[in-house]
Amino acid sequence: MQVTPEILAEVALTEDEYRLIVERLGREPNAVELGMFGAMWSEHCGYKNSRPLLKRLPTSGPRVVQGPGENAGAVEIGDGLVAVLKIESHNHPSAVEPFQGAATGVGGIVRDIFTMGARPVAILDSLRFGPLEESRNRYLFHGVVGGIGWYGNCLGIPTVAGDIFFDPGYSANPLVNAMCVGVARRDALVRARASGPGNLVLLVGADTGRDGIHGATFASVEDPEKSHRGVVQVGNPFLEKLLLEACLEALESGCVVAMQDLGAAGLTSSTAETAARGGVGVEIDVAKVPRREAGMTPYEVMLSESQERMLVIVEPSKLEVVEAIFRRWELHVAVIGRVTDDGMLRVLDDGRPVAEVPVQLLTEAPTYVRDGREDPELAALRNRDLATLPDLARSPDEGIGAREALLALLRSPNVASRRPVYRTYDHTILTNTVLAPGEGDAAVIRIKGTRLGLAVKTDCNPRYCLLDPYLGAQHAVAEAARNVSCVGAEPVAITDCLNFGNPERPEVYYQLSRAIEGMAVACEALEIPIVSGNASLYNETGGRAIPPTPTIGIVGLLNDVRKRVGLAFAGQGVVYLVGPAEATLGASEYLARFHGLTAGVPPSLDLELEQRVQRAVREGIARGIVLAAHDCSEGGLAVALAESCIAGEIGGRFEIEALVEANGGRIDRALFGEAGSRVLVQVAPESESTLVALLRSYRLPYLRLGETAGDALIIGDLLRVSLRELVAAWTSGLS
Amino acid sequence: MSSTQGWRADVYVALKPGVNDPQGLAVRDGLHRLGYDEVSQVRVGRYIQVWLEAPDETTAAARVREMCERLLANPVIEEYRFQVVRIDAGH
Amino acid sequence: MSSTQGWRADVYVALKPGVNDPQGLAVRDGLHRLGYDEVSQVRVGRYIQVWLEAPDETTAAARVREMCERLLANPVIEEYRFQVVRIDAGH
Amino acid sequence: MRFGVITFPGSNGDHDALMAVEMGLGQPVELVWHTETDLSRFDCLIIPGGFSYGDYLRAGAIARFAPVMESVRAFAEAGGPVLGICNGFQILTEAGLLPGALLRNASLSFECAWVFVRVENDRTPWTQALAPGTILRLPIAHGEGRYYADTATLEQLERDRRVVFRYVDADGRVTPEANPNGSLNNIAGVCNERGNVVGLMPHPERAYDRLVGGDDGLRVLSAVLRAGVEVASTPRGLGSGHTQR
Ligand SMILES: Nc1ncnc2c1ncn2[C@@H]1O[C@H](COP(=O)(O)OP(=O)(O)O)[C@@H](O)[C@H]1O
Ligand SMILES: [Mg+2]
Repeated sequence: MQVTPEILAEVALTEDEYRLIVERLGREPNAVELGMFGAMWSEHCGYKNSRPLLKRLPTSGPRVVQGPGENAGAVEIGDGLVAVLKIESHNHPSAVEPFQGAATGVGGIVRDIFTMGARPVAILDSLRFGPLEESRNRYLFHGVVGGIGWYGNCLGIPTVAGDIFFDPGYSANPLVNAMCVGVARRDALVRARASGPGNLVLLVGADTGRDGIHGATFASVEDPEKSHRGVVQVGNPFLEKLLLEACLEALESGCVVAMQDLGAAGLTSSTAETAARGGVGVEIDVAKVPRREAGMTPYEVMLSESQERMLVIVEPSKLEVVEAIFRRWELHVAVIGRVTDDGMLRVLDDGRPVAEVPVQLLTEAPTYVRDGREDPELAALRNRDLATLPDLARSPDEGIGAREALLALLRSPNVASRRPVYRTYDHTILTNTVLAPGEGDAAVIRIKGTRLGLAVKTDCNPRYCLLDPYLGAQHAVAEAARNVSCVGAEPVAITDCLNFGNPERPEVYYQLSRAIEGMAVACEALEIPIVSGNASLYNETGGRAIPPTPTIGIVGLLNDVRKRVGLAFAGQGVVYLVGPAEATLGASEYLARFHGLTAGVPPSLDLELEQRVQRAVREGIARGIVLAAHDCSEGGLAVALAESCIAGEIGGRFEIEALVEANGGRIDRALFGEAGSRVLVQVAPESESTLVALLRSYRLPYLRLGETAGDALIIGDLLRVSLRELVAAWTSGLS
Repeated sequence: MSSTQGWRADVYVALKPGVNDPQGLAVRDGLHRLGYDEVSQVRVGRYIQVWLEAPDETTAAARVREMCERLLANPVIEEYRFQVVRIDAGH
Repeated sequence: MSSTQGWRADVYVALKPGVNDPQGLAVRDGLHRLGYDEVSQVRVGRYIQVWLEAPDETTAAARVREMCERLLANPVIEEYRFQVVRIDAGH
Repeated sequence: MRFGVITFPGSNGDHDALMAVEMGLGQPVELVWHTETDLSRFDCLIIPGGFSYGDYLRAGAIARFAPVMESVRAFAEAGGPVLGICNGFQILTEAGLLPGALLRNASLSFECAWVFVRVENDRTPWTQALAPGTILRLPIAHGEGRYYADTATLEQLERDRRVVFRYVDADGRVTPEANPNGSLNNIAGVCNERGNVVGLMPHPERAYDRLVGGDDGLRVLSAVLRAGVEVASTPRGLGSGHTQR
């Protein structure tokens, strides 16, 4: 075969990489082998750029049962159970076909969970789009939300939480990150490790078509629309539901040695990875793979990314039992090969060898450590002086006042009610949802038959990350953890999705490496291990990268799920702000909306203080003192107050003069400035002194803001807005 | 506007060949279950009727083609065809 | 079976005229938003292609009619029509 | 009373129904796979929600031909209580065991929310313990729940008082705003002539525990037992099923 630059471009390998393959293989690869290398050595499968950096992440802890390296991570949660979690991106497919791209993203992440032997109990979605004023972005948004809902609803797994952010930086490259959480008995957890030479390799589920060939490669190059030539994948959640039940039943039967879903790079990666983990070889015959279409070549079969397929390894004597289970669920089973002891991935086509490559060579892609350099333009934006901006007017006749500002912020698509999205997601199925979307800072699901509850949420503020990737990533971790703490849960594990531009550019590599460092530092300080994750690089078009987006998916644990609180003010009570008084306009939603600026230094973050704030809030909730808790994020204090009032259908009268003072006399900073480590808590009047004692014992800054009552939100003499107006503004932003 | 006439476009949208069609598979299996073993394949698409005004058939067809490209079909996974028929005023 | 031939039935299923069709309304509004003001009405239905074997056209049509009555359309809300076309072996 | 929960490929509310009966009512219950045909051991049947056969074509269209459905029909004809929930309701209408049809929601999107329904008819086994006018708070979760029947059928249903549940606001008023999917006459559930077969779009089986939103659903499920059942507000223990759900 004459290897031309075009051929290498097709499989996205560099000439150096090609030479390395020839050298290690001791010969030139044939076309099938080259395609397999292309897929396995793509960033998506091979983590060429991210792997060296990812070593920095803290992945261990007393609860960790499975860290990164398997299909999903797992942590112990008591009662002999583990929570299994993983997040994954489907950005490129969703840019091409939003509905199916997002749907198949859900399908893939759910398979990652049940492959581990865990029953999926919750789905989350973290979404990023360009502004909704552009019709293309609206099309993407509606398509993506539709696809997520369709797939998850059909499967019968509740979609309970997520986050959405709109920013011009995502117009050409929307982000669709889907997360799934499952529960398993600790002793029933399975690994995707092939073992036992002679064992059979089964392919179960959908027939194979020409779907998504080069998908892994395609997820690792820019301009998805141009680079994608394969057939767009269409999901079949009905088939996945059967696969889910059948796989769990098969695993439960004890007759399965290993299981691996077919994701990016299809059969190539699933066989290679299972073999590599088990230190064995695998031989398969592509002629035995059931096809949806006639005339497929071995190359196409090996690289197809047809959905809803699963690789299952069984001992020959157990074949019948396992086959019977899958047949009962009306699924096709094909024996396509066997485990070998020679460490080779051997592919036959009706007995004729078409590829033979050492497994290790495929799974150990070369890695790159590059030099990063901050983009001077971004540094300049960060260093911009915001003190010269005009403040809001004290009274409306002198200019824009606080009241208009608040209503406009509530209408902002980044702040407004997410109900138009989550009402299209089934979030009550499985009858575990204790706190539904919109009810708390994190969703809470119970685990039947125990007192346990899991709190789940995704988070990442891309503006913070754009202006300072190191600090922004710390915030992402801190905010995610704060959100689960605000419902009363202890953060116990994180799964992360690194969405960045092209890492070959120093400016992007800088963002990537700084963000990972920031995540690591924050996770260490808050003592939360990262047990799984995913990298999606090359999210850029025409040399313009997306804002760095290290999405954090988090799981928190409630030992007694009855002791959770929501964010809704519960009737009359007293409201405190726990955390720093000082806030900043830097990188804030207010600055973007009112001054059209993404600039300034993001809020500072004291991780040690953050830890104490979260501990105190959790203790207050566990002791039953706290009636409601809500984290202050985009839009600052005033928006957080408004959100808790809206949810509780009660107004309140609050004083913030002390805050104005702490913020250099600026009303905008006091009301809408953003800061880390801040939580609003509401307590009953008779619990006030207990709360204060608790906050003191944690040496925390706090402020008594006022009391809830009536049907209007009143903040000093700065603003007075009826609940009705608050609701009208807040519910109009996304509908 | 100069004198226009009433038209109805019957638009047929189907998945491109090769694209996975779970709906079609399910319907095929459903038909098999009912005993229609002679059925080898089923594909499920959309049938969209559009009533519109246009001065002549050529214009009507050109407009409908545009609507298909922009809204009625998703060119990434679907293909379409249509025919335009003259209708009496007021259909 | 005696010699059979390949047929494809193109089945069109639409909501009965009296049944409210919000999807049609939504598509019409979408077209208006794109500037196609000449569109007065839109209805959205299903287009089902069924490949089958049958000894002759009459049998093929009779079988397809049955499939429509039993499965492909719901007579409470939908009406259907179809045509059967001869196809070369192996389509 | 022994409950049977009919399960098709693609059903996903089967487990919730199982839990509601087991944990909420404390009654014996079994999942019945769609290929079974002997239902003689059951006193009542639930056809749960989900996406049987993916709901491709029309919700419930393919499921109605499953082998078990002949036995369900016989069970219903013998007067046995049958409750079709959500997809189960769709299947029963497709099968002709209940009148009308369920169309795509007027909003064109899936709707998941808690809604109020008013009990209109207490002559069915599933509502006999509930006075007409009783307001229940139940979750809905469906994309195709817009109840439709032609004018003559609708008039007859109303005349024969076969509308069992109607969407209302918190004060029990039938308003357009309270109608989540555009159903004619705000219809949320209907019954057959004899009254023993009831279908509804809301999910009583998801409302058996206050911890997860409410327990009004138990009032429907327990009505079928002659004796009232005490309402559970906390989980009663590990349900069956091979892994935690
Ligand atoms: N894409 C989504 N899918 C499901 N729920 C979502 C999604 N986005 C946001 N939510 C829910 O809406 C509520 C508000 O979310 P968000 O504004 O991100 O909260 P916070 O600012 O406190 O992090 C939460 O309950 C969240 O889980
Ligand atoms: Mg927010």
